[in-house]
Amino acid sequence: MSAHFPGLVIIIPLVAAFLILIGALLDRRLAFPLTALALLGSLLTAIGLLGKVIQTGVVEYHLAGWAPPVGIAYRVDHLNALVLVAVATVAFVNLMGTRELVKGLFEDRLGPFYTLYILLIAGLQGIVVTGDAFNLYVLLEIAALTGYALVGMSEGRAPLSSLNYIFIGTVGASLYLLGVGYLYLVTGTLNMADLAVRLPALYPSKVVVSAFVICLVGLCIKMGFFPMHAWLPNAYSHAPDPVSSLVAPLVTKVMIYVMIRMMLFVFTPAFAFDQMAISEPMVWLAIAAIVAGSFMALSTRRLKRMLTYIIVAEVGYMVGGFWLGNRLGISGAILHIVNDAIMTLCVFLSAAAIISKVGSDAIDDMQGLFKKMPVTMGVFVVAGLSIIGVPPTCGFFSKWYLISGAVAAGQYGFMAALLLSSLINLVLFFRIFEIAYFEPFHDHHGDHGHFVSAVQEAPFEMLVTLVVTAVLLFALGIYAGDIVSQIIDHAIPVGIT
Amino acid sequence: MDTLISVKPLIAVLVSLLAIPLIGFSRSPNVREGWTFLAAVIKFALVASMLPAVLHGKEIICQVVEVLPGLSLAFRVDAFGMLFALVASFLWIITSAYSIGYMRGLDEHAQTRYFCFFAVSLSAAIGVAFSANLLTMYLFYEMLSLATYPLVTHHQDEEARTSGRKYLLYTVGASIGLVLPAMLVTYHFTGNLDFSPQGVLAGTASRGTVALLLFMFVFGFAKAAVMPLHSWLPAAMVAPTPVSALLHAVAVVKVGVFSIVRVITGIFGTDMLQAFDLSTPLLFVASTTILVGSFIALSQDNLKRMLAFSTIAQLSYIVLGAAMLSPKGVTGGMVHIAMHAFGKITLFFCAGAIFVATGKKNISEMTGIGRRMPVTMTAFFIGALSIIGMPPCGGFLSKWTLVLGALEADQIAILAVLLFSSLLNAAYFMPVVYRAFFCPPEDALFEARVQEAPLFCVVPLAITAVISLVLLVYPQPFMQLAVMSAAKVTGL
Amino acid sequence: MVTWVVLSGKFDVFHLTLGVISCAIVSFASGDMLFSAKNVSRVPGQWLRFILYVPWLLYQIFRANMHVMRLVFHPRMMELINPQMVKYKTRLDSEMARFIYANSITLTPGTITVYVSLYGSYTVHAIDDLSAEGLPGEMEMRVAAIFGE
Amino acid sequence: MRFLALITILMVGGLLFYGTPDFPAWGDPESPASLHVSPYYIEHAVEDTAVPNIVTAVLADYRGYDTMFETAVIFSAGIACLFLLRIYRRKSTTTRLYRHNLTGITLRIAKGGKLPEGSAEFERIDSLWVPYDMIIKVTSRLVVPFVQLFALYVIAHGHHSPGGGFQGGVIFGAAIILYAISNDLRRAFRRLNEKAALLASAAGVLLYAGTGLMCLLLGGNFLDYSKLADLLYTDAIMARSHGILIVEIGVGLAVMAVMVSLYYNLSSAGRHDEGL
Amino acid sequence: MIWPVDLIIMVLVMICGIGAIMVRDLLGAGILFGAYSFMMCLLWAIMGAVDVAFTEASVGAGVSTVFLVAAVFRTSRRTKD
Amino acid sequence: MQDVFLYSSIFLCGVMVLSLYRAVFGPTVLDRLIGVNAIGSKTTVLLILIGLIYERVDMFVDIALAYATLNFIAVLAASRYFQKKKGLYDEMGGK
Amino acid sequence: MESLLANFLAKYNYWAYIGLVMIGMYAMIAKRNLVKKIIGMNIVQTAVILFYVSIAAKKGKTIPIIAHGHEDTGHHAVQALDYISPLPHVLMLTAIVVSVATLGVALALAIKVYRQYGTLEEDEIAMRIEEQ
Amino acid sequence: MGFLNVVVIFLLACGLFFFFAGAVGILRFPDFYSRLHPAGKLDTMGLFTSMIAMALWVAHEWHLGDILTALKILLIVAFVFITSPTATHAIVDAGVRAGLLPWTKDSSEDKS
Repeated sequence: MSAHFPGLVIIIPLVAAFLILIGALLDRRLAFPLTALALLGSLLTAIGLLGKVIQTGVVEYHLAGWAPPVGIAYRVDHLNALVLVAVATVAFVNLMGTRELVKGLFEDRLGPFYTLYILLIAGLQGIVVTGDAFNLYVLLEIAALTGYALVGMSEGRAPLSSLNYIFIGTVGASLYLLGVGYLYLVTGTLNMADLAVRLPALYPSKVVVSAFVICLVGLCIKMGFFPMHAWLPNAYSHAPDPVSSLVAPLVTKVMIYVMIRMMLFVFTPAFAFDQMAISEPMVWLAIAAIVAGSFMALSTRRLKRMLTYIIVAEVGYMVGGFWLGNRLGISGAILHIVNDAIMTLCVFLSAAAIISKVGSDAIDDMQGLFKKMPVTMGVFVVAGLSIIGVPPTCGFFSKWYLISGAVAAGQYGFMAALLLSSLINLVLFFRIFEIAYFEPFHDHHGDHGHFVSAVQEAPFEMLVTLVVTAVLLFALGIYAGDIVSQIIDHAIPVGIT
Repeated sequence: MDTLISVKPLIAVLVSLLAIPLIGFSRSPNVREGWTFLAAVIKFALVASMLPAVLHGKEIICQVVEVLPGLSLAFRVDAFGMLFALVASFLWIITSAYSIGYMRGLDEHAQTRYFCFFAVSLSAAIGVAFSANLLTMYLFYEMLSLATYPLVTHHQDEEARTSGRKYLLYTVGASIGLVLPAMLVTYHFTGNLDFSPQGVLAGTASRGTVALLLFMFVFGFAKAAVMPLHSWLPAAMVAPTPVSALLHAVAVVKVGVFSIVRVITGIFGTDMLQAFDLSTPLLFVASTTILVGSFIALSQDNLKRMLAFSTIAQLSYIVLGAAMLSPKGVTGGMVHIAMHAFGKITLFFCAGAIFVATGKKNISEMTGIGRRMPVTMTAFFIGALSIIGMPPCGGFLSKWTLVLGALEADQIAILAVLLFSSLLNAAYFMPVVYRAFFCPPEDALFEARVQEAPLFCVVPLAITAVISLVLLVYPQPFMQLAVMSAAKVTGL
Repeated sequence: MVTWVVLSGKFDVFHLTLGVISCAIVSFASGDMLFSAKNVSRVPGQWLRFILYVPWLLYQIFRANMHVMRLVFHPRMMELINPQMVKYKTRLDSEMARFIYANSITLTPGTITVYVSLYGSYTVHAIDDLSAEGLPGEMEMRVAAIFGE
Repeated sequence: MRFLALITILMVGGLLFYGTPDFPAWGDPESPASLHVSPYYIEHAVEDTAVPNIVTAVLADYRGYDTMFETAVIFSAGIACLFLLRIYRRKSTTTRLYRHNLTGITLRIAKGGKLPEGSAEFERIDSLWVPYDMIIKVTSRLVVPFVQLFALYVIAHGHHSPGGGFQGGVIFGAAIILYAISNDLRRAFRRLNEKAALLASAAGVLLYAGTGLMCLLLGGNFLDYSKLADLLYTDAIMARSHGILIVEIGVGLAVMAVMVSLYYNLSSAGRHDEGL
Repeated sequence: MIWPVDLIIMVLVMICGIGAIMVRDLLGAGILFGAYSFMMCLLWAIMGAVDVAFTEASVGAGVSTVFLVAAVFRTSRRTKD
Repeated sequence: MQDVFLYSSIFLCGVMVLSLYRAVFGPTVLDRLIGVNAIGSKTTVLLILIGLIYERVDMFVDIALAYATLNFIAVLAASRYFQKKKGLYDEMGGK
Repeated sequence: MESLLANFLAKYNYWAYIGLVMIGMYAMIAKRNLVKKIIGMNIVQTAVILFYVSIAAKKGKTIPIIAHGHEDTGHHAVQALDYISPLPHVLMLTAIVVSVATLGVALALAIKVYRQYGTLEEDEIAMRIEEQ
Repeated sequence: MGFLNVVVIFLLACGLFFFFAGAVGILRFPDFYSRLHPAGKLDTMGLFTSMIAMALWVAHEWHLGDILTALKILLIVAFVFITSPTATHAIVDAGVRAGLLPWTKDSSEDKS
């Protein structure tokens, strides 16, 4: 059975999606357990896959039994096994944590919600494992479509932001598709490994150059990289809470993964770093992203919005780290994908818990929360510390690699940007902590007229998941060295020093 | 050099962390404080149990986990760390006792939280003391910054908020902004960050880089309150007095200087600094801090603020000692950690006791208080003498060693600074004592009932005062440890 | 079924089976639309007569086209045409008959059925006088003949 | 805004323009794209799968995985639309409108009220007034079954002529949409109600994925239809062909249902009472 | 591969596309978008992509136009640009 | 004969341009609808002509049929709009 | 000049698709009406499809359905060069499906926006948001 | 086959001519209602004739497959004959519902 792991990791959630819908038509309560079961299966499979990859190296899976250039193949190496586990973990944890919230928000449409949820996960996992450039596009779209729907499902400004998200996301995906088309035009194949073999002979061609640029631009749009980030804060901050805690950790990270995959394994590093010579501008853009994201986060007084701006900055971290082009930087970027996924999950989940209890996401409404929700706030503090980059938490270690990479590459500007953003994050989070800590608790929350004297801890299962994520943050931090040496080192092509 | 592998350092660090759930979930205050005491005693016992081995010139090593290639979370107990850990863990016991009196006396809120974070802070302090490399040290350093934040802002009012902000911005900001990159650059040059007696940076970087790094480290450990980055310390005096006492006389600020000394000796290496002739700017900075801090202290009316500026000045003695790069100087600096700790904590305890008993904070309001609170003010006197460096107290010893060090290093200017600052110390402490004992009390100032502070307050401060005295004649473990480590780092 | 064969153009067993299945599905799903239960018996005769009607209709259509084409290419088209609405009642009864009639009107000279009311009153748009005059005309009779009304 | 747009599109255009001179000439049979993988498909499709329509063969077999996700995409679009728009609240209108088919009189009947005698001649109408248009109704009556048959034909003959599950499904869905347009939404619901549509869409995709799983259980890789040979009593090649057909049926079912569901939701803005 | 036809249709496609976004009426835009899809379908038939043409004929021309009209029906026809 | 078909299709394209004029510039929406409908019927023929040119008519017939069907549905939907929402200009502020 | 013209003529399909991408993008950025934007989005997607189909095209070759017509005499070897490349067609089927799915979701969202703000114009929506 | 060719070409030409006339008619007629006349009729007719022509051409070899194809073409014709008037009717009905006034001679004279 383990030979089928690469396929199963996608198929389990996919098949489950349809079963969930059918089940939910029969009885609404079936939706959640089915989803949980499927995601658990997927998670276990992913972990099994990771173990297998660590033991035996790259695993290939030929769908429909056709060998790669003809058929579609899955190719699981260290890189995507790692990201796969991260995705599955985030999905599962978030699912467990948000059960009550979802029940409250989408009471009458649980079936569709969970179907979309699990399809989104299937799509993202598919993106991660697939070894076919076009298959990736399809999966990209499935993840995006479900994402749009989930994001748009909330009152207020959510539909509008989601619509903008659709526009920009579609342009991004179309550009990616165009890039793949350009590559296909000159090589005649869509398989990534095959492309990597056939491309080097064609590097001088302008087609390859423009394919590269188009792909990159498309992916940058999808991941919300700095000049193209405009959709991200709106979409994520207006989304319903259980959704933003799912989408925010995963989608941008998976896109960054795609970028890394395309750059390292389709366009080889020799092309991406040496011939194109865009490392420098990309790093500068990343610096701009970090600085801009941080300052925009400073300028807002809304919790979720602030967090989304932080995501903009984090995307800058990862992209910048990758484009440093040395081993340390890339390791940092990959490690940060995993870490940031968990971090963002943690911070968004606790934000969701807070918002669900307080009834508002204005930072000023969070007075006295340390007293009322000690556990939630504790986890929030841990997550905040991780984002700031305080040592035992995982955020520090990826930042460590990124900065080392920057030092090794001589990009002191990037280093400065990282440090600056850490400082700003410090300010951001402690601003919240101060309010939650110093200001006495009010029964009435400002002009909302929302009577929340009943503010108390989040539901038990949410607390458990929160604590679990917080522990994960520490665990990832402590085992960062192992992760890097056991997995990430093998994920990066040998040529990169 | 023998090394022992043992998990004792790890346990010593963790013991107070483990106590947190116990403290946190205790139902009654008595049980809670019982746990605190127990943790403190166990911790001290663990630390002390390692003392003989260290005194025999051994090092105790404990590697926990390798977090980055060539970098692991590791502990190593050597003489210098031992010195600091000994001071810190011993004072925790005393401070715990004092806190009980203080907190109960003032009927403070959120005492559970207070004790929890106190325990965390201590863990962090011991962690810094025992850390084997810069990374571990950084980890605990940050942990300490964050754990003390709730303590500093314990009152949760507007003033606490602003000073808490300042505190964090200075300490964490500087450490992220300066130490982290410096650490990375070092790592980039050397490939590891272990403290080694002769420094790891030697021979890998140019003079300019080293100077830059030195600058970043010295200012980055803002807890040491070197001059431009000192202003958090007076601000942090809004904390409850035991906090000020332990953390701002012992743990926090000492962690700062400890880190600086560690970095100077363990990363840069005295030889290299000497070779590159980088001690002068360091000395200059430290001297400036001493003098300016003392001058400012002169003009303070609030007792705790005055003590804070005094601390700023005194801390720089330690930096100064390390920066002299001579064995005596370094020894003096190290010993000063212990001496100053006992002296200053006595002073803080006294200030707290006065506050508990009378509610007074300003010196001008304390006229004649010595008659009402003789024990407290006597202890204050002893502490002040110790800080000034007058003979009957331990402070004399460390200052004397420093002076010897200055002579050894041919730094006449430093000598002058030391002496002049001692004068200044005397100038700002003595009026207090004078006013307390010799001026007639103005009746309007005190209610008739004012008596000594609660027993839990008075006993600890008496103990520390006595120890300050004792240290002059029997400075043994500290002195020996300091000499050992100084010998090691300076290679003599 | 005949339609299927025409569409398919394949006569092996496999495809014919598929065809049968498909036809079954369609007649199950929407057979009621095609054959209203009322007048099944009269359907074959109607079909026959309808087929006879078609050539005439085609002829009419051809005439109509010539007519409109003349209008289109006439240099002074504006003067020739005189659009108008004509209303009248038919005696046709069944829906199908009305439907065929209406469509025939639309296809024939210069007229378009605008609206068929519930009780068979037709509103027709005619492009010029000539078309308007010939309206109820022959066609109605012929359609009526098909359905035996 | 306009200026920004111009600049952006000029940049994008320039980017696309930049690569174009190096393209092989349009329609060049020797272009690299035509020389690497696709010849394999062209030359081996018939022997591998016994399907002359290469596009179908590639679509459902060689790259069947793509197609499965394509179906999943359309499925998720349907669910997404439902999820976004559907309003489950009972409708708040208290009156229903009826029209007497012979006189054209419109009756407004309050909630709970009853129709007068002879209600067979009354027809419920939407609140937005709809004319009585016999012509369209009759046409749709004639056309719908025909179109449905055509759709099934398209699905079944995807092997030999253009078409396949997707197109057939869309056409079938279009037939139902036509019915819904020419009559009204309520009648369309009587043919295919919302739950049935959802069920059908899920079942369709499940049919696809289930076929794949079946192959997996029979020892092949996912979607490897040749392993179905034993189940279908044919050899491996014909099994592929039949596997493709099964899959196409699944796709058709799903697409049909989703199209209809999308139409229901969009045209009634999720209320499912009155449509276009 | 009938290049003259191809060229003409291509021009028509462009016109339709520009028309669809220029028309100051959403229903008109939807209808023109349908025409655009018709043209596209034709174009693909010309280029020999029968399956694509088939799909576009059924999806682009038919269903998506209906969807657009339905959406416009449920919202508003008004547009300022 | 191929040439004949080719020229016919070119001619047909030319005719489509004329219809397109109405579709793009038609003063009212219904004029556009007429234009599009006209284009649709021409396209059906054009599809079969293309099939003839490729000599694979059987493949194109299906498309043409589907095309005719869906064109019809689309036109019907659009005209249905007016039957439900009376008034051509009601929302078109000003015009 | 000569070569430029020749180049142009040899690749007009590609020029056309670039033009369409530009048109679509222009609509998406400059137009303020949401439905217009949706249309623009779809135009971009179709442009990409056009590009792919152009890749597949081969001059003078037949459609990718293997002829097995009436006069066939058993299976003759299939010459890859005689048929238009099928792969891009397959890909584009998927892309069309994706585009219609996107269209559906986008329209659903547009309806939702309209339900909320009563308008589809972005600037008016911005005004409504301001008012709240 | 010369004769058949001629017939086919003739029919095709007729069809094209009808189309052309239809297009011109759509352009030239003054109002919406009158435009529908050429659109509805001439296009149908053009489609009819040209389809017949093509069906003939396809079926000229009398192979079964070809005849079936031709029949399919005729099927399209039949289909169009049903739907085209309906579509025309739907449009014109929509026009009436929309309140579009028919153009008459009087109204144009008033304006000019």
